[in-house]
Amino acid sequence: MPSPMPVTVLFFGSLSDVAGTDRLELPSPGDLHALQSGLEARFPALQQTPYRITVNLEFTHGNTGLAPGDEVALLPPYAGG
Amino acid sequence: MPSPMPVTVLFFGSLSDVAGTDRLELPSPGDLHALQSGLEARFPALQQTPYRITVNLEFTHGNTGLAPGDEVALLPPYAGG
Amino acid sequence: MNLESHLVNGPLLPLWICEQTAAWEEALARDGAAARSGACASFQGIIRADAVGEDTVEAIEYSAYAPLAERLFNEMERSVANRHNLHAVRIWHSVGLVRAGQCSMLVVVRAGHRAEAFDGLRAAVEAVKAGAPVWKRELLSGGGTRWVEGTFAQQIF
Amino acid sequence: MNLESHLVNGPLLPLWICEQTAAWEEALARDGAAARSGACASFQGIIRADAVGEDTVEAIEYSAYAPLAERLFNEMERSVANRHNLHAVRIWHSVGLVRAGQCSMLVVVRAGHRAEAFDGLRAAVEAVKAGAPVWKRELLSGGGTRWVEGTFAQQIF
Repeated sequence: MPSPMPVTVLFFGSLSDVAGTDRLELPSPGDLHALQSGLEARFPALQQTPYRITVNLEFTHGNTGLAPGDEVALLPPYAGG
Repeated sequence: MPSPMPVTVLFFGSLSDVAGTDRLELPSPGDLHALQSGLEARFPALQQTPYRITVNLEFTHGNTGLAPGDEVALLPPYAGG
Repeated sequence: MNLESHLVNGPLLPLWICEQTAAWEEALARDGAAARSGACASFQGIIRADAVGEDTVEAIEYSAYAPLAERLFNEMERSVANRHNLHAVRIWHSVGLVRAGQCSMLVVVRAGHRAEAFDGLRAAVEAVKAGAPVWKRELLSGGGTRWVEGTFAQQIF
Repeated sequence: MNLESHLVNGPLLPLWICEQTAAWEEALARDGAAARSGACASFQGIIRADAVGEDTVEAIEYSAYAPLAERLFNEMERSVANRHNLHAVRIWHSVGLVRAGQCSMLVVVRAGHRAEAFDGLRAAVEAVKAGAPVWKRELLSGGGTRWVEGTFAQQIF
């Protein structure tokens, strides 16, 4: 079995406070739902915050596979302008 | 009897073409209606053009007396901007 | 730089607009309005090279009843500011020759929030269009000229 | 001068706005759009020195998901231009620190007539407010910071 390949996770806005960083490199858990479960176990406050997800700059709805080098971003509600 | 004192008449926009000038000095006919009658006799096309009138920068409605040195302006429909 | 006058000879050129707007904003900053303004909106009216039969519009020659226009522009500014809760509103308009592509009218507003700025900007521009004693004549590519038909709108400011 | 990027480090300063707008308008003039535009409208979002309890807002620190923001700003520009019949629309937004009284957002539109310019300007600003992956944290006079609560609006552009 190949060892899990890393994915990059980006935390924006207040989620960077929740995670204590704006960027993590994690061994890929294979798919997005597994990644989210791992993140929410590690940072429980994530469950209290609504956020959207992009994988490689595309918005995802539901689960999706994660490949080596993928960039996953967690986007809380926008506050531009 | 004192001789009539001059008033200044200003013609704006297309009315300056109607009058052939943008400014006339005329002996005052005493009141505005008399002035208008004189102007419309001299420049018949005035009767085909709607216009507003100011006397000394105040809009007038109906007749008003004219005093020496008054400035009467004939304002066709505005086209600013 | 004359912040008092609303009428400007010739086109409102980009550099002039920048300088004039900056001077106006500096004056506002001195009186404290800047700290409350979250929105600044502006409108420029520009001469279009419209087709007129076989010709195109090359320029517009504006004329105004200057002392009356100055007074009415002041009244419009006060009235629109009050009605739309603006911190400031400023109108400038060209007289004389303005060529196609150049700016002949500038309106700038500042307000606490964007909705007031949008509504106030539109109201100020409509007030100028309807209520400014200004006339214009198109200069056409064929050499002719044409008075632009105007309107007597109800006073809307 | 980078006409490609929508995100700008720090405040959108008056001189930068003038230069950027002029460069943008020159580019439009080269492609002929200028001759058809009769209206140019712009909006600046400015940091208000709002009261927060005993404190006031001294600055806002913006962050963005830059590559996504660039793509979405491009999509907003295309979509608003199509929907509102604009000749051009351009969005700029700050990232990093912007102090009270400074500008953090600029939207400029050009259209044939003023009604299109007003509607398009408002639509573009609302699109940025609702759809730009940008976040902000207030820096308060007492030394604290506070994330500004955002919204997940429906996609409106």
